[in-house]
Amino acid sequence: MSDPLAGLYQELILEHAKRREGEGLIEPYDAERFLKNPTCGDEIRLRVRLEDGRIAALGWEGQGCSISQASASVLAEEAPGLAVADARVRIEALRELLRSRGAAEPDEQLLGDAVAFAGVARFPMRVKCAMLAWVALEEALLEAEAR
Amino acid sequence: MSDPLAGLYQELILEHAKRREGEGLIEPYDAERFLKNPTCGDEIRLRVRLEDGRIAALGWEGQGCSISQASASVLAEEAPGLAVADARVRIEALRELLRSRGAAEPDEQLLGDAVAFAGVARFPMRVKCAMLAWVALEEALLEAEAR
Amino acid sequence: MGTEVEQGTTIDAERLAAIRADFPILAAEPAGVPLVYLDSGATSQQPRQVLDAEWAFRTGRNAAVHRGAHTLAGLATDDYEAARERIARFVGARPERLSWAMNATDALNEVGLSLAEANRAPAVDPRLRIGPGDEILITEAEHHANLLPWQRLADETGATLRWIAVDDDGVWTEADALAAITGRTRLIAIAHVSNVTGLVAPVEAIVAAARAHGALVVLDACQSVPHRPVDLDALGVDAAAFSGHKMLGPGGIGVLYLRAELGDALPPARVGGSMITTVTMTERDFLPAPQRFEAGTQPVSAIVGLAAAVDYLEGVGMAAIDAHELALGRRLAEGVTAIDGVRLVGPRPGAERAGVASVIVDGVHAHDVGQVLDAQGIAVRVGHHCAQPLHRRLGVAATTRASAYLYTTEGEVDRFLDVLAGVRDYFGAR
Amino acid sequence: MGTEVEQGTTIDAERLAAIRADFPILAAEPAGVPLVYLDSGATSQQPRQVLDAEWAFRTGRNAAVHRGAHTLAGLATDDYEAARERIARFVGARPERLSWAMNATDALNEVGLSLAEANRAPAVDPRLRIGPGDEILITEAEHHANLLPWQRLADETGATLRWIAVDDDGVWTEADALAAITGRTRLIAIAHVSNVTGLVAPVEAIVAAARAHGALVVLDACQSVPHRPVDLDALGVDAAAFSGHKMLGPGGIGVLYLRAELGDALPPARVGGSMITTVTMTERDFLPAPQRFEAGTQPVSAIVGLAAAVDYLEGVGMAAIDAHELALGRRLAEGVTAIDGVRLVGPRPGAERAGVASVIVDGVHAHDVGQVLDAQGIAVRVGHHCAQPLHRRLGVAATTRASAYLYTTEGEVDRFLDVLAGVRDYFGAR
Ligand SMILES: Cc1ncc(COP(=O)(O)O)c(C=O)c1O
Ligand SMILES: Cc1ncc(COP(=O)(O)O)c(C=O)c1O
Repeated sequence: MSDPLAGLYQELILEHAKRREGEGLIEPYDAERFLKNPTCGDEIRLRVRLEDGRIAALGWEGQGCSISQASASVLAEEAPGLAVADARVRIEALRELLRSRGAAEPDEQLLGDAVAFAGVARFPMRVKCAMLAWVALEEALLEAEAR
Repeated sequence: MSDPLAGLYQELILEHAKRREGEGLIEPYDAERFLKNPTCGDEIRLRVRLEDGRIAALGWEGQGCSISQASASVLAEEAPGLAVADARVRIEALRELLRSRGAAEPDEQLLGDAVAFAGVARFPMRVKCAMLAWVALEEALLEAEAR
Repeated sequence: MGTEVEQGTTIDAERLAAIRADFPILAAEPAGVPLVYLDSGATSQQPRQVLDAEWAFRTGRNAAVHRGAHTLAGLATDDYEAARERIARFVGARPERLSWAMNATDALNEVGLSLAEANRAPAVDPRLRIGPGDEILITEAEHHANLLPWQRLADETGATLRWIAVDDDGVWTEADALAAITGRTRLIAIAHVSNVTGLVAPVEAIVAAARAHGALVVLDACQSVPHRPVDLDALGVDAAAFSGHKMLGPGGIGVLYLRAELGDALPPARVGGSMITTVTMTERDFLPAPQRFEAGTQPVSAIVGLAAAVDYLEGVGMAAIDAHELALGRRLAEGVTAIDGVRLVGPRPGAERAGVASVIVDGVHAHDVGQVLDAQGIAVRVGHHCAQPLHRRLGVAATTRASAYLYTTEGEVDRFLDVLAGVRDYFGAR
Repeated sequence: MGTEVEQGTTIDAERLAAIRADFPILAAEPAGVPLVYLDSGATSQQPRQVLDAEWAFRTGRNAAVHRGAHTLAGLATDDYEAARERIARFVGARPERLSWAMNATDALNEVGLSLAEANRAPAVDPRLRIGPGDEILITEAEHHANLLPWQRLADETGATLRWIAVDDDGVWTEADALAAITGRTRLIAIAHVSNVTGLVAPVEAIVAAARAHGALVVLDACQSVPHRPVDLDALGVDAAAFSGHKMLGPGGIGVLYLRAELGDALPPARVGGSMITTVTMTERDFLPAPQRFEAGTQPVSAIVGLAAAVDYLEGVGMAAIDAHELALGRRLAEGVTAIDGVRLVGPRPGAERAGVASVIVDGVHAHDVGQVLDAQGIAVRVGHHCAQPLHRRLGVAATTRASAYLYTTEGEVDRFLDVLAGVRDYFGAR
């Protein structure tokens, strides 16, 4: 039996779900966001520190499905060092990819390891899981800049 | 075109609807009931006076459709002189007849002129109209006896 | 949609025949004669397209929405949210401004109950504050559904219920409304179109006056949304309510429209599952609108059916439906006025009126009028039409109402007028 | 009913096949593989008999009920009241004790809102009085629909919300309940059967204790009425609620059961048309129950559909359905317990449990468990099942729930167990 879920649960995702890169609440930090998906109970608390318009550090704590945890882990691996504007572009690119229902071509250059989540696009109900950490960062960046 | 309503609007009913026998609120009285049909707004206020276990006098005021007004009028014509127990039997007989949906045979002996309402049985939505005054009497009799 | 009816500015005979063929019940003969259904103001009939949409949903995609994570639940959720978008587009609303109720009555109660609860809280959002000295303004012609919730809100908050009085015909004017709106007015609740008189309310003027005085406007859109183009965002009302069963949709679905500021400020009247974020044994946090107002399992099939109804209506064209019904309203008003001993309620012939006419027949009770019409297969409504105060003002307990819809023909209106003309003779009321 | 299924004490293979053939959706393959629908606890599927009944109503007898006087309205009213009688007989209730709501959540809210309103009135009916010092008693396992309304009622009246705590399995006992019911208890609200654990509440004992202390009992019958014989009048509860969509009926119809004393004492939460006697611009008088609680146009087609669902259920026989599901519940409980690293919530195998099993898979989030099952066509529910406090107590955010109904086969249960057994390997959770 071929695995109908292979597109969803890529090796990289399962591996990140265990590794949990960047887990832990950093100090000091410029903004913190707590987000929750009420349908399934997934939660994330994410902190970000900025320096010179770049993401200097990012840490998170959370619980949830493998998709949501892996996506936080991938984000934590990729975000540090990014300019805030670039981070926004990536977040938006991931959102578009995931909402495409499989119609969009992933931009590997731009997304890096996050392309592993391309398969989520064909599972609309998991899009929120994959976006949770990224939306938390998006909101944290707004908050950090507003201060 | 034959009149599909001939069974409902008997001559006697149309005539009583105009005559309004017994209209007026008698004094003195033993019990008064006010009833209303919220669907169509029909109203009746009925008073009754008893003497020696018999209905000595009955008067009413009300507004409503021809069926409800005619039925109050017929009741006012027939009730005086009846023993309370006999009145109850008649009320129950009329109720059964009207609820029969046309299946029951009217007992002319018992019902007197009220047999004119037999046709109402085939118009279930008008049963409440035809019963309004009679139910008011039924409740008034209970009240009068309870005093 | 099965039937090919193109959008136009009127409904011609051919199109009307095609429309009627879509409504199975119009071929029924419940009273043994062909049905002339002139009771759409109470509830409309449903085209097979609505039934088919619901059937397809129930036999192929039915599941709990926004709860399940399985494929079937995903399909159901897709249909559910697509229907919300469809219905929202129909009434010119952003989708998140629509939530669901049992019927329009329920939606109006939801607003009233929520406002009462908001005003019991120690710190009331100033936009929602209603209290002693404040006024809630309605009209004397309102349907009980748009009267009782405000009576109760006034009783509970200590505000005063005021109303725009109607004249001997049951009519009120823009000038009456503007005179009644003052700095004390906190909430105005009016029917867009009266279900008894067919009067069309001057909503734009009322909203402008309300804005100027900081009052909220609640629109009872039960008799407008089904019959004419309505753009709720553009009208600028704060809340609105309408019912699916009056617009070719199924029963059991009412729609509540809430502007964003109101939607997020109001405490929900119904609480339970699917509308919360975090719940402990003693505390609860609510999702934002629209989910905030969608406690428990929603009537998904009915919502899907309502979206199909809206497709159908727009397939015909709301402008065409409006024109068709205005013409029928004129025909009704003129025809009724020409009958001796029959009094027309509402706007005089010539003035704007929706496709509805309520009449008083001298010397004959409305129930008897309805019976004579029914014997000829003509289904009209008799009674107070859930507007007792208006009828009291008109001096009667009941009127006889004929109401039209897109499937109503001139021939049906004429048949009604014809039988109506003979009623007084039948009862010897001369 | 089309299918000839005779009343019996069990559902044999042949009968089961005949039943399944009545449910068009069971032949659907939404995920590209045959559907194994184990989410009836969330919402059940509908047999064609229900669809047919609604179709017949909507295409032949649809009209406003209790309002119109024409023939069609008479037919619709007949169907409406006949359906009430039918549904009432099914739950052992006098017909006038049933009124309609949007769903069970709505029905429970109606009781809570009405009690709050009653307690705001200057003179409170002593049977309804709830205030500071009084207690409202629920359990820690309640569905949010049977929790939030009572939280709010407690907040509004100043009463204390107390609850029967559950143990590590999510279970509570009759002794726990009896210990918690005291002279301060004014209202007890409990689920007859838990939607998460399948625990069956000792209703008789609770009602007896409540009577002894003068407390009201509200029964959340959402998971009992669809699955086992229930006699509400005999149980002696004061109020009960259940939903049509969980018992083969359509969405959009909830049922509120109220004992006569309560029905006539409670102020209605929803006010509007068809539930009043006399209305003036400032005053309103209400009809007695059930109409008192039926403001506005009711979901008549859904009610007719629910009556057809009840016909279907009784055609199979509630005792047989109960036996069938108890057997499936046992099979689920035993099968799950035998899987390494999977923890069963609720009564241990051997103890009574309804046909439902919620599980926690060590090291794998419920969402991922559900995804693997869904890929094989197995539709289960993952999440907190609207019972966050219970899940918090169990130490997880979400569980995976399989729930059965009369159309569920042993083979489907085995298929679920089979795939479940492989989940931890798939995610390398060893
Ligand atoms: C025990 C229980 N109570 C209440 C409800 C709420 O039912 P509904 O969503 O139909 O209002 C449910 C179902 O979700 C339930 O299982
Ligand atoms: C103007 C108006 N408002 C409110 C209502 C109530 O609608 P529903 O009975 O669907 O709640 C109606 C219809 O009866 C109506 O015509």
